[in-house]
Amino acid sequence: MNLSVKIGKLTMQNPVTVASGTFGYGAEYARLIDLNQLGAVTVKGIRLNPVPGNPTPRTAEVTSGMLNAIGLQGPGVDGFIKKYWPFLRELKVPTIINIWGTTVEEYAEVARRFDALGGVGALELNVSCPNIKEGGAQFGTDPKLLAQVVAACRAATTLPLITKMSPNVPSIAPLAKAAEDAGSDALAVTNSFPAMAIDIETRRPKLANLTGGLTGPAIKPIAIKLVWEAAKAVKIPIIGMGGIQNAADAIEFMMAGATAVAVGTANFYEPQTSLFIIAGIRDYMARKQIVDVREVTSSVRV
Amino acid sequence: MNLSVKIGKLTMQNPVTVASGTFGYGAEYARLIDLNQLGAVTVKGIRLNPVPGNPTPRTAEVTSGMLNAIGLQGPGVDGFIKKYWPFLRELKVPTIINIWGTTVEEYAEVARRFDALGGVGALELNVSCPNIKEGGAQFGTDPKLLAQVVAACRAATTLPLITKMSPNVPSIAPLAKAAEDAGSDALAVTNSFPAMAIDIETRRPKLANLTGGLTGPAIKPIAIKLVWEAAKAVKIPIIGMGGIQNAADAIEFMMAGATAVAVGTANFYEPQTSLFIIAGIRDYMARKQIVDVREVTSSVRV
Amino acid sequence: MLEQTVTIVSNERDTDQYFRLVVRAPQITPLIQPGQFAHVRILPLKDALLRRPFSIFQVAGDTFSILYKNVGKGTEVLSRMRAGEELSVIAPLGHGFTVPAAGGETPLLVAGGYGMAAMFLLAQRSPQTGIVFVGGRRRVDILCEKDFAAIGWEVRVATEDGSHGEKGLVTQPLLAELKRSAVGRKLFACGPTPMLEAVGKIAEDIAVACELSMDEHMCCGVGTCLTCVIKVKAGDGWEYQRTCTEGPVFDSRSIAWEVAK
Amino acid sequence: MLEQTVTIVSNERDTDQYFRLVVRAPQITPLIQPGQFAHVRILPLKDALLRRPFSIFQVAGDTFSILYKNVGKGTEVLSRMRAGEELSVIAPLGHGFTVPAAGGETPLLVAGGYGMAAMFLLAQRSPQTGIVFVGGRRRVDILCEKDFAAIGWEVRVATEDGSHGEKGLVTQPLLAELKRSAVGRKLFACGPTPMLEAVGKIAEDIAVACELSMDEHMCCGVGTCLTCVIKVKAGDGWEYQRTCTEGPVFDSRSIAWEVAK
Ligand SMILES: Cc1cc2nc3c(=O)[nH]c(=O)nc-3n(C[C@H](O)[C@H](O)[C@H](O)COP(=O)(O)OP(=O)(O)OC[C@H]3O[C@@H](n4cnc5c(N)ncnc54)[C@H](O)[C@@H]3O)c2cc1C
Ligand SMILES: Cc1cc2nc3c(=O)[nH]c(=O)nc-3n(C[C@H](O)[C@H](O)[C@H](O)COP(=O)(O)OP(=O)(O)OC[C@H]3O[C@@H](n4cnc5c(N)ncnc54)[C@H](O)[C@@H]3O)c2cc1C
Ligand SMILES: Cc1cc2nc3c(=O)[nH]c(=O)nc-3n(C[C@H](O)[C@H](O)[C@H](O)COP(=O)(O)O)c2cc1C
Ligand SMILES: Cc1cc2nc3c(=O)[nH]c(=O)nc-3n(C[C@H](O)[C@H](O)[C@H](O)COP(=O)(O)O)c2cc1C
Ligand code: FES
Ligand code: FES
Repeated sequence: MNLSVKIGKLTMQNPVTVASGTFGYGAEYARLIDLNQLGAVTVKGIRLNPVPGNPTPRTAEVTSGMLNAIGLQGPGVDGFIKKYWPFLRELKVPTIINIWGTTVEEYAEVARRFDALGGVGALELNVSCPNIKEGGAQFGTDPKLLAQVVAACRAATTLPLITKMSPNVPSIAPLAKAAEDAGSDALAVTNSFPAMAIDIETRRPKLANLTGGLTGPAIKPIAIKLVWEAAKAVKIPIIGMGGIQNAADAIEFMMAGATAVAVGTANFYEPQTSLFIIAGIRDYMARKQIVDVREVTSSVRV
Repeated sequence: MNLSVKIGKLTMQNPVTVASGTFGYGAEYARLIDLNQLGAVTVKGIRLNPVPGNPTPRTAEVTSGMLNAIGLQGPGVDGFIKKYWPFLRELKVPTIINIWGTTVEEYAEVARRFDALGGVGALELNVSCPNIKEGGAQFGTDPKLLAQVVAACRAATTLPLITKMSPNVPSIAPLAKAAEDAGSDALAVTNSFPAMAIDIETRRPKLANLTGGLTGPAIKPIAIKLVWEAAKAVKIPIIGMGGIQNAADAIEFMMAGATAVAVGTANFYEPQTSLFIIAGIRDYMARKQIVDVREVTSSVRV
Repeated sequence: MLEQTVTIVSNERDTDQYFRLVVRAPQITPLIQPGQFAHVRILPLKDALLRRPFSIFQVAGDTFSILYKNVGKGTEVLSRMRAGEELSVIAPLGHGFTVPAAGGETPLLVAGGYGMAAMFLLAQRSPQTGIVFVGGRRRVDILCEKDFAAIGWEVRVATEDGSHGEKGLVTQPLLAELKRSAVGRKLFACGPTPMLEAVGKIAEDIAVACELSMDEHMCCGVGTCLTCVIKVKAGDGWEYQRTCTEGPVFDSRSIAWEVAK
Repeated sequence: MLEQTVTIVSNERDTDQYFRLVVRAPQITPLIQPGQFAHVRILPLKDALLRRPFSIFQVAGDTFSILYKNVGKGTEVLSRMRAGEELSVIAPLGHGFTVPAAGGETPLLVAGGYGMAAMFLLAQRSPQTGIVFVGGRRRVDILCEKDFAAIGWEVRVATEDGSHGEKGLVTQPLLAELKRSAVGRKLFACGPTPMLEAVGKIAEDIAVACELSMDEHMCCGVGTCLTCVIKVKAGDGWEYQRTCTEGPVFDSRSIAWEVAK
């Protein structure tokens, strides 16, 4: 039975990774699960310099999901390399580094730094964080800006580039195409949805940032549709995500067009989710007599 | 205690109506609840001629929500007037008629017909149905087209016009503004979200139409954010909807900027939801010593 | 049609994955007609909002029961509920079977799997007894034989694996019986759609009256959402009608099987 | 830190809206340090996904307990769970209190409401007994007096409505005691943030060592999500640190109260 998939030139031993920002820098969950069983570890978004992030409260629970406005708190490239890279470098599975910037140049510079580091599995370009004004969200909704960011990173590195798409567009196809044409090796679909919750007792928004990103099972049907549309628009592989809780969800994303999947919010309430999913995909393949997991991708019958 | 609100020149005895397409033509629920206690009854979308709708399966249950692709099945203007209007006309509460067309002219013609009918409370322009190709969705995402539809209807009727916004845009503000400027008396925010679900056993999409609209509690935080943004962009009142299940949800929408609210998917599983909400709003106002429900609108403290 | 919170009196396994659930609902029971259904909100169900439709199986005093198969999320949770716990029901719903008039046609009932549940009240309220043909994949899918026998009905069984009764589809013994005599007889059927179509075809071929109870996915159950439509002949063509309101029982001749494909 | 499915041994009302829940968790109990917490997934909770953090209250053999207040969705469902039902816990988590060394400082504990829960293990494992100052709004908010008395600790109570002990805030008797003698004493506090700030201020004014257990909303509980951060002094400024990982217990002098506002 083959579970391995390729994202550009990156080989994953199975199609399951974790979603950026929901798995810290890997080490935090190492005491609860065996990271070496994952397809890849994807780390929290990093820009050039350290970022303090937003004031608290930063998350709020909502029906079948959560809102977050962490504000991309992070150690910057140097801090990451010093504090977290020594651990990640030793893993048997590749690390996908999620990067962002406020300008095209910054994206490219961060890409260049990680290219120089050596040993990185792939770079994921977050052009769709809804939680900070300069957080790249505008890059994710305008095909021209998106193409600029991707092209600049493409010029800066030979690492596989994964462009993380914004869900917040009338049609994802032109953006998906723009990323592909500008040299992206894969797409990640999708980021969180701009959302809001208000405490009616205090009349205050539940997040200090006022608004935040909705994630979790609530968004799954919208994310499935976005993956399906993106897959029709491009030839490059897609990493599907948004509310994945179990193997059935992961397989649904793959049928819609994803080559691999990422587990996000579910890590917070069930850190073993990704391992359960890998086991569940095996069971499904055995039951359906599927010998290669790549047959599942885009196998929806329409 | 005042619960009444105004939507243009339409007075509602309380801020709670039902969402188009989730309440049939009123009569169906009359045996389960007293319709005369609602703020208004909003009926399923109607275009000029009868519409057969989509093949089945037309709905599917998803986590904390549902997908639908009914395809705007309806009797057309004449059928509606003949079969359903005699009942609705006798209600003590106003009827809001949800209308659509495939061209600007058709919208205007339908508006003209209902203007001539007499006794209609308001017209809600559905420019955002995701489930049929010509279903007006393109009118809902392009400010210029939206302005044309609204202006044509404005010229065709003196009835209050409510423009029902699409959620599927990077920013709702320019569309809200376009509707206001073209003469809309109010906005309805929001329609369902384009989404998809796949049965992994059969590999078939769960809807015959392949994709459909996601509604129910899952979408509430996104809808709250859209109401909040629309309310900042316009001066006209907003009818908020999307996942409202109880009075707390309704009050949250009002705090975000809604003058009135509509109960949709919840009718299907709990037909009394709207009446419970009216009672719950009263309780909240009593507890918080609020004498006029209009004080709740936009009262979020940011 | 009433919406009520009702208390479970009992909820016990019948055979295999089939369960009988009895609820107390004094205001609802007097209203129930054969072939109608209850729309049930399984309150402890997580994340899943919609009600589930079940045929009303038996009525006894101020209680009614359903006979359900554990097939998914909702019925799984339902099967673990206990006496004393509560459900919300909207019932009775839908347009049921035409109860045969005294001295009128002899009813031949045809059921597959939990389709038997929809037939019992009809048998019980029919002035003349008849035959119930019941089919299923295996022995455990044959329900309620004793219940029908207790009210004096003959039960003829067919199973696909031959583990009980005749081996094959239920339409075989039905066809044999109709070939013997079709006059003065009327068919009533409930079960999987392919079975209903086969029964409808037989009725048409043999020119015998036939009512079918259709099983379509439902959402509201009361006619507002337009989820549950099937294609019904109208004029030269067809129109969508609602299984929950115009149905679940339809005259078999009215169904537009051809365009339904 | 382990993730385990544990069985409820008992779950009983303490006073008013406070409950004591005991679970069997043989692999976890040996690891627990005073001031650590358990991150609990309340499995029957509908629609609400996240775990809830609770201080570990007592450890006895292969069981540990939490003392929780019914304040919302999760704790409401938790309060209706019964012996034999299961929970998922990740525990023990966080950086706890420094247990006083034998012959070292005398611990003065300060608690508000369910803050008492975080203090018991510290008292029990402290080589020397001390005084626990406990405050609350009403008599029912004063928890665990007997538990502390049973291990030889003195308990001083203050309630805002004067229904039990001194009338007023818990900082009053604390301040009085410290004015009597601050030397060789160390403060440990857990409770609402305003109380913690007041205690921290007293510690600074009187120059006595002080550890505070901070209560911030949490999501992952293990350091990955960056939900639970508070502002902690760093160099000339401050940095965010995680209550679930660097905390919940912080040295009071390290907290950047000024910029936290
Ligand atoms: C008029 C009518 C009468 C029925 N009578 C009975 C009966 O007496 N006994 C019995 O066991 N079953 C009966 N059914 C089928 C029963 O409604 C489904 O088995 C049940 O809804 C499955 O729910 P679930 O949550 O376990 O399955 P899931 O597959 O988890 O349900 C997911 C969704 O699909 C819907 N769904 C799934 N299967 C069906 C189905 N066959 N028909 C309609 N909706 C479905 C559910 O309602 C739910 O919305 C009847 C259906 C109809 C329409
Ligand atoms: C380190 C730590 C130790 C704690 N120890 C105890 C204890 O021993 N006993 C006790 O009764 N409570 C304790 N709490 C508070 C407890 O976590 C909350 O009361 C509980 O999460 C409320 O959940 P709910 O679903 O009932 O409330 P809801 O208001 O419905 O919860 C909604 C969301 O807000 C979060 N939340 C609400 N209140 C708090 C709070 N005060 N702190 C953190 N998150 C909150 C919930 O976890 C959930 O995600 C502790 C909190 C922390 C951070
Ligand atoms: C707390 C939190 C932090 C996140 N941080 C990042 C981030 O730094 N970069 C990024 O691209 N996406 C980030 N995301 C988005 C996730 O990677 C993922 O796209 C999203 O959560 C959808 O998946 P899910 O529904 O499974 O959580 C974050 C999500 C959450 C919940
Ligand atoms: C089955 C169904 C049919 C609908 N039909 C219409 C319609 O005809 N016209 C329209 O404007 N909106 C229609 N809607 C959208 C609702 O009016 C409402 O905007 C949406 O359901 C969000 O609210 P909710 O989450 O409370 O359901 C329909 C929704 C559902 C679920
Ligand atoms: S189920 Fe809603 S119309 Fe039949
Ligand atoms: S709760 Fe996630 S980092 Fe502390």
